[in-house]
Amino acid sequence: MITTKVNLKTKDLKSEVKPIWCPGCGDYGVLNSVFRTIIDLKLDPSHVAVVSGIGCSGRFPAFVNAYGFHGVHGRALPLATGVKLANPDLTVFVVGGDGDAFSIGAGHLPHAARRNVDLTYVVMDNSIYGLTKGQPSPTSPVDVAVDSMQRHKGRRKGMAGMLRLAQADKPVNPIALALGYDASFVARGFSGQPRVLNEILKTAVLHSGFSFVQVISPCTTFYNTYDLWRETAEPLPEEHDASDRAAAFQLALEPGRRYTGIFYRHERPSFEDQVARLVAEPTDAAAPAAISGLLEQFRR
Amino acid sequence: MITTKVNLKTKDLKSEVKPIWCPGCGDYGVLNSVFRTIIDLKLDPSHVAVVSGIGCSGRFPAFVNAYGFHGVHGRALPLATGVKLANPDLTVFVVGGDGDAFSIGAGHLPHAARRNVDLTYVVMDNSIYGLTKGQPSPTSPVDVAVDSMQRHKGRRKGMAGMLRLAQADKPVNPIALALGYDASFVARGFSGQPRVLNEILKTAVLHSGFSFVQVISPCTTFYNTYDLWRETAEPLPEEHDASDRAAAFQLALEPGRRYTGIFYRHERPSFEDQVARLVAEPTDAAAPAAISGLLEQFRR
Amino acid sequence: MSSNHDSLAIRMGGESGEGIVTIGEVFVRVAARSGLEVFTFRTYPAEIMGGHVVYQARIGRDRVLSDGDEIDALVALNEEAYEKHIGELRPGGTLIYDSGTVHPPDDGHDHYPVPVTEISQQLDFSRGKNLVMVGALVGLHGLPMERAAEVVTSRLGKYEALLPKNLESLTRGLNHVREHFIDRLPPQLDPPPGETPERLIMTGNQAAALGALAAGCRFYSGYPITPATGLMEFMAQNLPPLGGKVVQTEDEIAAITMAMGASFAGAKAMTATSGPGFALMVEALGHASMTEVPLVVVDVQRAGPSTGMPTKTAQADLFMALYAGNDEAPRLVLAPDSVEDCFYRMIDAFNLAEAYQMPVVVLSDQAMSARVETIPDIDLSSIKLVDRLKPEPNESDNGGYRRYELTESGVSPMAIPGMPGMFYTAEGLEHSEKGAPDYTPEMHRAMTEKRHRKVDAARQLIQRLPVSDRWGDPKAEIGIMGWGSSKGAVREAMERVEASKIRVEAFYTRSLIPMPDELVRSFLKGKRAIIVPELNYRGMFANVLEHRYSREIVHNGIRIIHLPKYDGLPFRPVDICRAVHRAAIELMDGVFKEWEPGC
Amino acid sequence: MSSNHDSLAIRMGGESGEGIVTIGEVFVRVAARSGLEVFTFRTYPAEIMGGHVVYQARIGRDRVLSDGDEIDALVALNEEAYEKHIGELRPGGTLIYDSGTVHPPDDGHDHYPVPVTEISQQLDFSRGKNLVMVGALVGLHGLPMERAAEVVTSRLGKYEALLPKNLESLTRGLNHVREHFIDRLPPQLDPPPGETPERLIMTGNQAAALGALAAGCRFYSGYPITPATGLMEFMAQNLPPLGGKVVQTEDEIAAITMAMGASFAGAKAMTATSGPGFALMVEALGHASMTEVPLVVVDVQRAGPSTGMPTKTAQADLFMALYAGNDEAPRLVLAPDSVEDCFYRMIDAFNLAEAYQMPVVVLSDQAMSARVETIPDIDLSSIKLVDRLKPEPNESDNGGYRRYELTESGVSPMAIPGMPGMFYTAEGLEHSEKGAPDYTPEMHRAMTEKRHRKVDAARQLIQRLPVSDRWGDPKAEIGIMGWGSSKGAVREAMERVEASKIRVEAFYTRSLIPMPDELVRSFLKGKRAIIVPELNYRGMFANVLEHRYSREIVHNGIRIIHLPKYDGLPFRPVDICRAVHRAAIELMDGVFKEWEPGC
Ligand SMILES: Cc1ncc(C[n+]2csc(CCOP(=O)(O)OP(=O)(O)O)c2C)c(N)n1
Ligand SMILES: Cc1ncc(C[n+]2csc(CCOP(=O)(O)OP(=O)(O)O)c2C)c(N)n1
Ligand code: SF4
Ligand code: SF4
Ligand SMILES: [Mg+2]
Ligand SMILES: [Mg+2]
Repeated sequence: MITTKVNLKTKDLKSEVKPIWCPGCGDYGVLNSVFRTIIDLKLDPSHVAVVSGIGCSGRFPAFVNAYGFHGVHGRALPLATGVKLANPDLTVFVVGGDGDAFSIGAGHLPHAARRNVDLTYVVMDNSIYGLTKGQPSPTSPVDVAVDSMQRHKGRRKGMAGMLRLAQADKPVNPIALALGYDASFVARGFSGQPRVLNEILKTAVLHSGFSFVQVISPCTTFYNTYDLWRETAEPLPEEHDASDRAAAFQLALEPGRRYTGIFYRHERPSFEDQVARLVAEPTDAAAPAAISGLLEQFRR
Repeated sequence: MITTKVNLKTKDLKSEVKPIWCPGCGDYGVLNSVFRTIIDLKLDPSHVAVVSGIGCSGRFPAFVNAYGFHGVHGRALPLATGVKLANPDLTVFVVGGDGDAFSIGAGHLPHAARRNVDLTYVVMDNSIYGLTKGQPSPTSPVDVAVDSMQRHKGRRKGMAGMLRLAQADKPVNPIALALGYDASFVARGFSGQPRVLNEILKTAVLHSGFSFVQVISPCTTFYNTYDLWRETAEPLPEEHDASDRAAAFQLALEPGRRYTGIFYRHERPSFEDQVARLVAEPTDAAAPAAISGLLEQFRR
Repeated sequence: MSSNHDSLAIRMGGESGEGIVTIGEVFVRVAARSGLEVFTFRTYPAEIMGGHVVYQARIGRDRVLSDGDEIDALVALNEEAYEKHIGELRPGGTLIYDSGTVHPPDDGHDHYPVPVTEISQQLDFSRGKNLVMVGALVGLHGLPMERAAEVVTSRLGKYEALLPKNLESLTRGLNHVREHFIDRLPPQLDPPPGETPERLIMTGNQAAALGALAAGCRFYSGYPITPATGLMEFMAQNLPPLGGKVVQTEDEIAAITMAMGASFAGAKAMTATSGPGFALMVEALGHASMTEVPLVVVDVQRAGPSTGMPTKTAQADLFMALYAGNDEAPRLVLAPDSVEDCFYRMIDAFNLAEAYQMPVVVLSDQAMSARVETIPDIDLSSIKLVDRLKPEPNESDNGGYRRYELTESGVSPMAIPGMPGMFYTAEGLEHSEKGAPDYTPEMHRAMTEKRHRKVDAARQLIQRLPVSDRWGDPKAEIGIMGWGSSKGAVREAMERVEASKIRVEAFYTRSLIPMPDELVRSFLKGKRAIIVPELNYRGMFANVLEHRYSREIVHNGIRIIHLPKYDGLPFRPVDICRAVHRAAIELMDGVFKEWEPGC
Repeated sequence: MSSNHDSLAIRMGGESGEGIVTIGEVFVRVAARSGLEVFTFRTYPAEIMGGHVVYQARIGRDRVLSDGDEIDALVALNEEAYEKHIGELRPGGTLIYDSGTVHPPDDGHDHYPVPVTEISQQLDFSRGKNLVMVGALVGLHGLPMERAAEVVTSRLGKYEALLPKNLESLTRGLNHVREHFIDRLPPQLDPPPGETPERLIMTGNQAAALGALAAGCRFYSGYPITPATGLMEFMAQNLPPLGGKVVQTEDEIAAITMAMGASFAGAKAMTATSGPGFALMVEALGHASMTEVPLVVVDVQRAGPSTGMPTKTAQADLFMALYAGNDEAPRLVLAPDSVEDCFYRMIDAFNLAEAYQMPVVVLSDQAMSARVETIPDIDLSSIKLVDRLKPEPNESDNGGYRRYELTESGVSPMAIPGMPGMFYTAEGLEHSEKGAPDYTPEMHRAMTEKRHRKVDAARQLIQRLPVSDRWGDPKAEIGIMGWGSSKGAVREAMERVEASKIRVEAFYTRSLIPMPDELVRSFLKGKRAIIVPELNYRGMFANVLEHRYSREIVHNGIRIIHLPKYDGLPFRPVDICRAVHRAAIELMDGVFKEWEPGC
């Protein structure tokens, strides 16, 4: 983690590109929290990389004055793993939506988690596909059709059919999932509670290893759950021991409870460190001596 | 589930194609258990479909006298979902390796589980890539290099490098994973214990919904764990309540314990049933009346 | 007066997507119901909500085939719309605007201020603004009020309580223009005399989805992606009531493989996507080809590469559709060339998939998928459906069934799970006739030829289907060849070019694999230059022609003139006209002059 | 005596993969160490372990370029091997067999029974059977015992306790043949006189991996797949000690995207796969093209389609490499044509990727990747490496940096994360020079042209690199054109054809995008027929030629003769000879006779 002595302000971190998000979108809150995290931890923006997939949330990197990689849909995690491994000095944020993370990208999450790459993965979960205009996502509750019919503005006939069909799919539980994967840091925040979210993100960045942070980031246009979360979100019970994975799992399953906070954390060596142990000091590009040594093995 | 009155014998179920597996491979045991399951449940082979991905284990369908679909690597679950939805009368087995299931196919498992399609998914887990000759898989323990160096015969230099690197990856825990996904039936068997395995498979087929069965099926050529499992496998504690997901999770995490049996089961409506609720009776192919009704909506 | 009395292009622009789109959608339906033909175009804002939007409606007495070249009327709902588009309004064109928000200078156009904001304030119903403008448009273009009221009632009728206010807004807009501009109405388009022909009004995605339903599709799996999402949403709404199943999958790989599973189990199945999703399907497409599973895959092309410009159009997935796959995985490729054609090509696609037991790719595009067109009525009774060849059930012949039997046509009977005694495994490894893995050189040769033989069989068939169109002057030395949705602009350009005495003939194919070779060869006879308009950079179809017909082309000294366009927008007739004129000048030693608008 | 005194093809066949392969691997190394050149071929059994295996070694005094046409010697370890292969042994060829297990009839061949089983029983060391046979082969071919002992010691030395027994087995095999057959040894290949030139002996996968290392590759991510796995395993073994990183990813999509991330962060990065994996990479490949990230992707082609025949060879991913992708995503495509060439093309690939900031696909194939060849020594000091263009660090110029600056060559300076003040986002949406999303028609046009301009720049460069080979009679009217690993068979065929007085010239390109156009055009001059040998059905490279050089081809009446082969096996020289003779007969009105073996 490379830090700076400069006192950064939010305006230093805002890029020229104006967010395309709808007014009130939860993603603004997440963007601000990431700014706050960089400022508070005094991260040097030249050593920050923000990697994303596709979605409203995936547009994120362009809005930050740092290095960014806007990946294709669902591939943010392997992309970011490559970035981090090739340049371990960078602090790498991975950001994206619930569709990006749990649907098309679902095959990468268990592997980033088990490898324990030192990434901070911020899943901006709005329980809907925002960018493609309102289809159900893997975290859409089964009553999403009813719910979002009542709430969202952009109602379209076809989508109603989509949403109705979604009733056949039980939603995934991102926290339970991440615990199943043995992610070494598992937390939930809510973009409507910036203070809590800032704390979580800071801890996540400082955690050496893979941090999974589900951030409830409501979609004001297609599925506005601000009120629901404002009314029902509650901190994890104080007595919860965040090193107890099974207890965390139990809390994740508790019906009707909407906890925020750190469910689980457990330090173990990061992938980069493990790989570094297995790898020699980098040699310069040509490394003729080493290569010619290798060639010797093939001499007839 | 369509059954037959005929008393089937194993030889009726064996196809003309001779298994290409190595002598002693665990997959033979799994094949026999599937034969046993079909016989015991009196399934009509004409209404059985066996769907697989790629791997030694993926060769399975060709060995069974039933309908089969040998899919590409990692896609057995969506392939099988299509089969089952289009023809709910079929009993569908999905078979494949740990690489197929947890590596390249890892993105499909959470969705088959949450949809609760009525499939019996038999993951033949040998903690190694058999068909490609011995690379580590997502379930390879971190000491796979040491282990398999001592045990397996086909040692090759390059692979040693592969296996050494695998030490940076913590293995996935398939049972914990499946519980995280809320699969409605989660069990573990061992191909070296046919009696237990038969029981599990029968229960799995009878379970209406998605059944996830991890079967330890050792690779005698590249990573022989027969002795390990023979010596240490133990039944789940009798007092375990299989309807308690959190308790099941706890058991899955218990260090050093190798339980077999049914960790979790919980009946909820299957995907087909849910979809059927949302769908009308099938109309015949042309359905001109219905279509012309639709066209009316577009008349100017 | 318009330079073209038979059609009018009306562009509406303003902030806030929904408003403009509502005005446009209601207005074109009123026009259609009044007996006119319509053809629309719209843009999408960079922002998810809000942002500047254009809805363009071209309306005409006869079938409208393209967006046209310039706009006859501009409807500006805010200053930005005026600024952005006034430059494209034809000289002396019609400017209609909300006089409460737009204050245009005297710019030489015919001005029609409408106090939209004021009227809606008077009604204390700001949501009715859009309808005030619709009323004004209806009045200015002389369309019947009753038709407008019908459309508003049927489209907005579900908000019953608001209906009176909505209708009142409409009427007030209409009355305003009747009162103020009755003596100087803009160019009018009287519906053609006689009985109004039956027309349907729909988008390309809707037409394709309806075609799939009519073709007997009973399984749809897909993953949302612009601009193919509309197709999935239509299926989600309309397939289940027909007893079919729709699944929104976790990704495109699951979408295509799930459809393959369903097809294997006996259902006519499809998926639809756009370029990035299609790219993910390449492996499975080869698997469908190898296992000989009937399958329809629609690719609604968008401008790329990579994520590119999801809301812009292109015809640049052609190579991917034709060639993508490891090793050689035969497939058929169709390309509808209009909204109407989307319906019929989907019927062909399912029929071909069933007949030849292989994947059929249908190439649509963003512009065609999203635009609204009036199309002739569809006669469902004329549609013939094909089902896959199945083996004779023969329970006693256990083990004798050969799924991949080497037949003359390459097509072998396909058993459906549930049939007694016809066990086989659909095999992605190279296999014997029975489907058992077999890597012998002889078997790989035989099966490779079998798979390709099916394309040859389809090639025979395709010559007899309406998979190509040839029109214009058969004696022409200048030809135009193309595929897909650029056809409308070419048709329109041809009419104009013919009027200017240049002889030209056109050939469009709707089948890209197989190509209707005989018809192409006969078209090439006597041509000296062929213009190939394509929405891509390198001229993919031109490449196909140059390779496939190189002998005819070079022997006869035919010049292939690439007309590439790669800006995300469809062709305009003027682009084609220009190219024809340039070709004519070169061929005829300057007899013809450089093309000028109006010709 | 052999019909060809300069080389011998020895085929070994038997049950149990490992045994045969050990015999072959040890024997070819002994031959190489003795100053001979080697070129191998092997098959893979259907079973995972056990099953029939062939290891074929062609050894020669000069460089061996192909597997040859027929076999000079058969080594049969069991009856099956005798039955399977005796038909391919040339008349009067050498038959060597384990007299304990094989009992051949009198078949007209020269028989060399070796009591392998018996000897190993005498030594009470059944694991030494293979070495008994190696000893016999060494003795029969007059190779020096010391070389054999060296090879055995270095390869099996790690089982130290067993070494004496291994060496004893070797000696006993050798002694047996010396005692029994000294007066009737089979054809001998004396190493060429003079100093033995330096040679390396390795497979195509090893050569490619070594090339990558020498090119500065410091990141490898991949997913196992036959026949590319060897490349990954080599990297896993050898890249970490150089300070590079290797990740076995969860799938091929992760493999390519992880390599892209590493490249973005500054490392020279690659992945390798085979057809099915490459198919999965298509979307990401377009993303690399769009974001302009340097990247090397090796596709070791195998026979397909779909899962196909993983252990068989083909050259049928060409179209996928050239064209796959949604919309137009420029990439470069190279194809090494020998094991040696695998090394040098990887250097080019990394250099081109860095120079033009785009993906470079390298097409190898199963046969080349797995075979062992002796290759000339590599002079590392002659290798020049290229690094990507980077911007001048300019901290104060915050916000001024334009990652996608529109330059003349299309190449723009690429900042590496960590550089102060050069923030940018690598953007998969269409973008402005600064990388901000931008969908305007002007920008899409400009960026499309920029991306393609880099290929044009590479085209200029490529004419000056050794990316093509032209040899034979420049006055010939018959040409052979091709790419990839078929070159060796063509070289060998050319020598024979020239001996039969038919004039022929050949052109092989190692760069498929861009094509070395000037060189091709100059080659085409004066040709009347061009034979295009390809391991695919439809003639993909022939298609490329026909499209790209249609004018030259048709104007000059050049016949393009597809020579397709699609049986999973590499070309033999005889296949090429036959095609040349057929062409010669047709061109020369029957002056030449149909080709017969021996010509
Ligand atoms: C391969 C591919 N498939 C589909 C899409 C279309 N697509 C873009 S974003 C998106 C999902 C967006 O949902 P989510 O990830 O939850 O992000 P949000 O917009 O809600 O922030 C989809 C399906 C795509 N761009 N690429
Ligand atoms: C797309 C693709 N990538 C890679 C491969 C190569 N491959 C075949 S099987 C396999 C893994 C086998 O391991 P597992 O799934 O555990 O099955 P097992 O052989 O151990 O039964 C791989 C990587 C392939 N066939 N297709
Ligand atoms: S659509 Fe929803 S998620 Fe997307 S920007 Fe708007 S509010 Fe945010
Ligand atoms: S390699 Fe292993 S998994 Fe494969 S068949 Fe042999 S023993 Fe079984
Ligand atoms: Mg979302
Ligand atoms: Mg395995």
